Amino acid sequence: MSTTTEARPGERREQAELARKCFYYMALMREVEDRIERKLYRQGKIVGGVYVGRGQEAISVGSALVAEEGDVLCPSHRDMGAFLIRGVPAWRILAQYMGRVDGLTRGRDGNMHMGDLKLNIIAIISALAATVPVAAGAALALRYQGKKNVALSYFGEGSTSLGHWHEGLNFASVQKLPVVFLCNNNQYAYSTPAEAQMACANVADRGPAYNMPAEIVDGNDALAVYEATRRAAAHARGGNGPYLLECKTFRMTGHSAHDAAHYVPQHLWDEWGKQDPIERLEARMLAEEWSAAEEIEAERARVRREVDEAVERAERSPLPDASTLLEGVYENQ
Amino acid sequence: MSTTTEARPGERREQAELARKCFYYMALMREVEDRIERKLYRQGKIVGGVYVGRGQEAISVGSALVAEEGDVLCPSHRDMGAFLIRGVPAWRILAQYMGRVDGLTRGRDGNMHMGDLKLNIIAIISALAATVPVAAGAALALRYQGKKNVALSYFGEGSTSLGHWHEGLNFASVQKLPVVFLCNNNQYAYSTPAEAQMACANVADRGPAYNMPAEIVDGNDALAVYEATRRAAAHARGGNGPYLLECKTFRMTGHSAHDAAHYVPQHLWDEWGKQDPIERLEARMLAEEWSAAEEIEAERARVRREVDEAVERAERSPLPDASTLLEGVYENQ
Amino acid sequence: MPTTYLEAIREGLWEEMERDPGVFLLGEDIGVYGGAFKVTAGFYEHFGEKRVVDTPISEAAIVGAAIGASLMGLRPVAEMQFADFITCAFDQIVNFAAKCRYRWGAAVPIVVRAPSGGGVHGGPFHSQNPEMWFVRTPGLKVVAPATAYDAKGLMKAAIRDNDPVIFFEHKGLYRRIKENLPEGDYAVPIGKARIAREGRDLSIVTYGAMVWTALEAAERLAEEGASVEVVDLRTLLPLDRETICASVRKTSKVLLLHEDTRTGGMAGELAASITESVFEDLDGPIVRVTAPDTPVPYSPPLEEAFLPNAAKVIEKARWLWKY
Amino acid sequence: MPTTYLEAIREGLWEEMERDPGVFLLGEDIGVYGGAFKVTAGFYEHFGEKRVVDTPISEAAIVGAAIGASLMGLRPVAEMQFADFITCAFDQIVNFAAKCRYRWGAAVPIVVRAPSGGGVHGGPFHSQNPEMWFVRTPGLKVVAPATAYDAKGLMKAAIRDNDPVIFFEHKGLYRRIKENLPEGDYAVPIGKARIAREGRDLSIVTYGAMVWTALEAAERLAEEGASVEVVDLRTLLPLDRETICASVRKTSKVLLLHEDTRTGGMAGELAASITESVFEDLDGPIVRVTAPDTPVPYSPPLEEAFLPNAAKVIEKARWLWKY
Ligand SMILES: Cc1ncc(C[n+]2csc(CCOP(=O)(O)OP(=O)(O)O)c2C)c(N)n1
Ligand SMILES: Cc1ncc(C[n+]2csc(CCOP(=O)(O)OP(=O)(O)O)c2C)c(N)n1
Ligand SMILES: [Mg+2]
Ligand SMILES: [Mg+2]
Repeated sequence: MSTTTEARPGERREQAELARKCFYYMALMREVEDRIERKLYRQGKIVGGVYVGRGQEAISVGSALVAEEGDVLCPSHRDMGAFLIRGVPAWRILAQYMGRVDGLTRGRDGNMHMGDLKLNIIAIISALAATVPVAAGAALALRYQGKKNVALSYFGEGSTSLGHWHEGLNFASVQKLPVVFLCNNNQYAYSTPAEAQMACANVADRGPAYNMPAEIVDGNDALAVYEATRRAAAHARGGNGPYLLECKTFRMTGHSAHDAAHYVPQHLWDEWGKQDPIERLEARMLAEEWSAAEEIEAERARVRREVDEAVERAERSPLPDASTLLEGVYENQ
Repeated sequence: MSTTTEARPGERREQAELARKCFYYMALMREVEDRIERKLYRQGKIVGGVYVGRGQEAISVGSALVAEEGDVLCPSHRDMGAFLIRGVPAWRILAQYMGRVDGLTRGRDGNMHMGDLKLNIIAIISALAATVPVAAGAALALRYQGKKNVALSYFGEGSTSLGHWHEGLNFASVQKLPVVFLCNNNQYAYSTPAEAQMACANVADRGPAYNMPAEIVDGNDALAVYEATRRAAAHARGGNGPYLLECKTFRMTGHSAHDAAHYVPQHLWDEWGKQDPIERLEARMLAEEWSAAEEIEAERARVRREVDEAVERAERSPLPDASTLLEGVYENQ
Repeated sequence: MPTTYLEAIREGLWEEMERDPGVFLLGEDIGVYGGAFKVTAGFYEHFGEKRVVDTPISEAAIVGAAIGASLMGLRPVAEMQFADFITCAFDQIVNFAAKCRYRWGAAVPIVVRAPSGGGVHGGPFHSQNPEMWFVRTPGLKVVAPATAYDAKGLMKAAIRDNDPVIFFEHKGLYRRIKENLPEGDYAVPIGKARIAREGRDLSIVTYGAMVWTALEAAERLAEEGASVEVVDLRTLLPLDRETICASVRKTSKVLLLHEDTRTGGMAGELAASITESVFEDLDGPIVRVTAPDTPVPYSPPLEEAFLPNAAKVIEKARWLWKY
Repeated sequence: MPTTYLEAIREGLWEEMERDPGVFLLGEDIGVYGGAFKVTAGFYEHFGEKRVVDTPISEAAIVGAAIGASLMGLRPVAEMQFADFITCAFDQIVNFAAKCRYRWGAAVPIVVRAPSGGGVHGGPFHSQNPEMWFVRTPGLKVVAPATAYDAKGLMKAAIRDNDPVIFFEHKGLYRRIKENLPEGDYAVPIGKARIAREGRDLSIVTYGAMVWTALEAAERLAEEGASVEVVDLRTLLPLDRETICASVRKTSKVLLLHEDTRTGGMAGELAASITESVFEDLDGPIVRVTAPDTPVPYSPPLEEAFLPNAAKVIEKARWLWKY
């Protein structure tokens, strides 16, 4: 395994490059989700459930930037960053939310329930953690096919209560499969705080149950998530079996767009508000002189423009025709 | 919590008494199961699946002797001792195996798939670990009703792979329920060795995932099982939440009566053959002078006689009448 | 003051909890939050955490724990956040709960609440009507009220019942329908259908939200001169075959309607029951109006095309009436 | 040399594994041990641990992993040790596998093998016929072969199919029936029923082990002068409605037979399909012969009373014939 700490020429440039990428994708994710949650949903242009990753952008962005081409991603409902990085254009995600034909599911499903096998993204189903054993199976296939790839399996801390989660981690560890299990511990599952979800203090405390290396990561630090995912993926890629990363973060919004989250005590909003991953990265970029303030401002403006255009384009996408209702339940139908 | 190590008058007598009880129930269980597996099954008098606890008798016997009257037992398919101790007569167990009306399920189900709510024994279903959350629910009810009782939940190491197991332990630990989780780690699940079942070395390694105290016990030492269960039950009874005991043992027979277990390497039979829990207890009883050799022989003879009579009585129990087929699917039917 | 369907369920739960200290609730986010649909809002404050148990996300443990508690004499009511997630508790329901009594005489008086149904833009995993997984499982009882009156009365009956009951409440009805409920305690017997509208020419047999669709169709068909009877099953298991057959004997024509998908749906069981019992009374084919055999799509035009509605019922009913 | 039903399934698996390196097996005790019923005995030795994966006891992970691997282009065949335990993998099957293609166009070419059926003294949890949980779930295919020929041919078709297939193999047939199979490769198309016996007076529509019961009944009824046609469905979903209706059009009388319990069973869907399509051709009620609505009991006299048999079929068929 190569270590990342040794100094070498170009490292500063690479770091700056990485930070700028993280910043761009986090800003883009935030902007797209803001439009969804605070505009399109309220305008009635999105009629179904809306779950966003506000405050958690560093996790999907920092980790998905590690993924190599053949790696398989199984994002959760708060991991839009993974789609953007993988090359799904923002307008198609917006079309997905609005139930348009250009959404990844052509209107058959909503929000983050989408995938694209050409991009190696597997679509979740609602039932939490159901994708965890599926990710293990994808990893098994990668090994079977002789590929040096890994699967990234994303979920929230609440999802670790489900039987599917346990079976998936157990199966992956017994089979020594190349999976990185990525938990966003945002401390709530809907209204349920983590301490009503599990008796252990950390999701990482569950690693030993599978003899799996487990690590706690600052989930609001994109670069830390990137580094940890790199380590974990290298471990898995090297044939050493799965790895569990717990990214501590906070859900800076309700469970879904209709939830005002009155059950969250004010002090948590205050504390975690100061940990905004985008602002933190911006501060770091300025402090390390990776980017100038104007550059960052320009990037923000670019993101807004991009999303303006994406919304427009998504709105131009038609709703599906009712005549397509019966298509595609089976292969030849 | 009272400690058990301080010497006091009468302790020797109590120990001897306990040892004799353990011996009796283990010998009885062995004898009943021998008849089932090696006689009645081969004679075609038992037509369904036969799973026995040969070599593991110390676990159900040592633990069930701890249970107080209002405690709830959820035995697994190798825990006949628990039934015997709870007061289910051997002949009714034999009748159960033979599908007779005097079996606890009156012929509706076979082998250890039986229960009796008057004795606070909950019947398992086949699906492994399904009883684990049920045991948690029973414990919840005990607390709800203000009782100072505990539930004993039994399972094999293979059953810990199931989602139900995880959900049950998680639920019990979050709710701090009075449950003792009792694992018989007999190193095989059907033909599957423990290392193909889990990546961790011990089931007890899974305790921390639930912030649950977990202990490894010599599962072939009835007195050790007794002591450990006492500690665990006291912990749970005291309102401190659940406790996980892993009893290391070995299944000295096939998975079921039709399985010759060729997959078990000879050295394991040899090594564990020397650890027979009945012989070990006998040796201890002699060494500690808790019983004389003749007393033990007499006890064995008594057990054989009892089981002779039980078999006879069970065989006299009629098969159920076909006209009862439809009864009891619902309350008034 | 008229009571909504949702409020009726609340009242049923509340009154039973007041009546019987052994009744308690468990589920995800049902306590402090009051449940995803706010059915249990205020319960936690009134009854306390002992009787309103917020659980981890563990449908199997929720139902399993309910079973265990019921075996000890309590009366648990378990909430699935959406009926769709009942698949995660499937083994507990169909193998544990359903078979206890037959196997060893143990009563499992649990209620599993399952908010089901489409028309709420929930997509494939928040819109399903999974009643048939349970109707085919002996040992369970399955109810699906259509009215506020029945929702309350069946909730009470379900809680008092000594067998496991799957309680399908239609999300689309929660706030859409209301009616004045009688003062005081009442229960609606499990296993009894109801004639929602009397008629002579044709019977529509249905349940849940589709009862309203049937009534709307019947009203409009009446203008054309057709006298349509609407049978609201209320309970799907055990099935009230007598009421169904009596209606068919009277009208001689029957249309079966459900929101669930077609193949393997409730209409099959109804068609078989009818043809084996009152075949000679039939004056025309048995007609089905159901959702088609697809997952429930999310986008409004697709979902609208997916769901049965009055127009589709009218078209088929008219054809059958004229047959 | 005649091939048993079990051996036919083995051959189907073996030949497909030889043909396509993407086909692999996973399940409990299927490797070294060769499976609870020895269906995969010798596979581990021949194909190695990469292609014969012994798993922990985790039905959900088994099916979930199969889904994941299939999405990556492999062709997994997952074994449930008994069909009864499929309840533990339920969500994976009905929500994940069944809906992928419709939602996002992703093929899930998995086969889930489910040894089902009674008559083997297995009791309530080793004898069930749970096909209807899947027949009611759009997106799945469900097969239930009755003969060794079909067992092999449908296994091949199932593995080659690009949709998820639940493969019910009847435990009672494993070693009970045999026939000479053709040399060389053949597949039996999914979705096509078969006329197991031609007749003019009455159709028995059935599948799985009950095909043999129907044939036995038909044979004996022939002695009384009744010409009974036996339709072996082979595939339950998608259903070959044409073949069924053609048979009913010919005979005008139909008896539906299955080993599964009655309410919500396959006979319902068949009755509805028949009455809506060929009602005018019917010359008598549609009659069902099924197991009663109870769990499968263990004790021989109870299990015998529970299972449909030729005598019960003959009695009902004779009544219908004379109707
Ligand atoms: C099996 C199942 N049960 C319940 C739900 C309803 N539900 C959707 S999201 C959610 C909370 C998830 O919490 P967590 O896993 O921590 O993820 P987060 O939303 O916090 O990112 C719940 C209960 C579901 N989707 N699936
Ligand atoms: C959900 C489920 N899957 C598979 C089986 C089949 N089965 C019965 S016992 C058994 C092995 C159990 O192993 P373990 O839990 O270690 O208990 P042991 O028999 O060793 O005491 C298996 C696989 C089952 N009963 N339930
Ligand atoms: Mg969370
Ligand atoms: Mg074991």
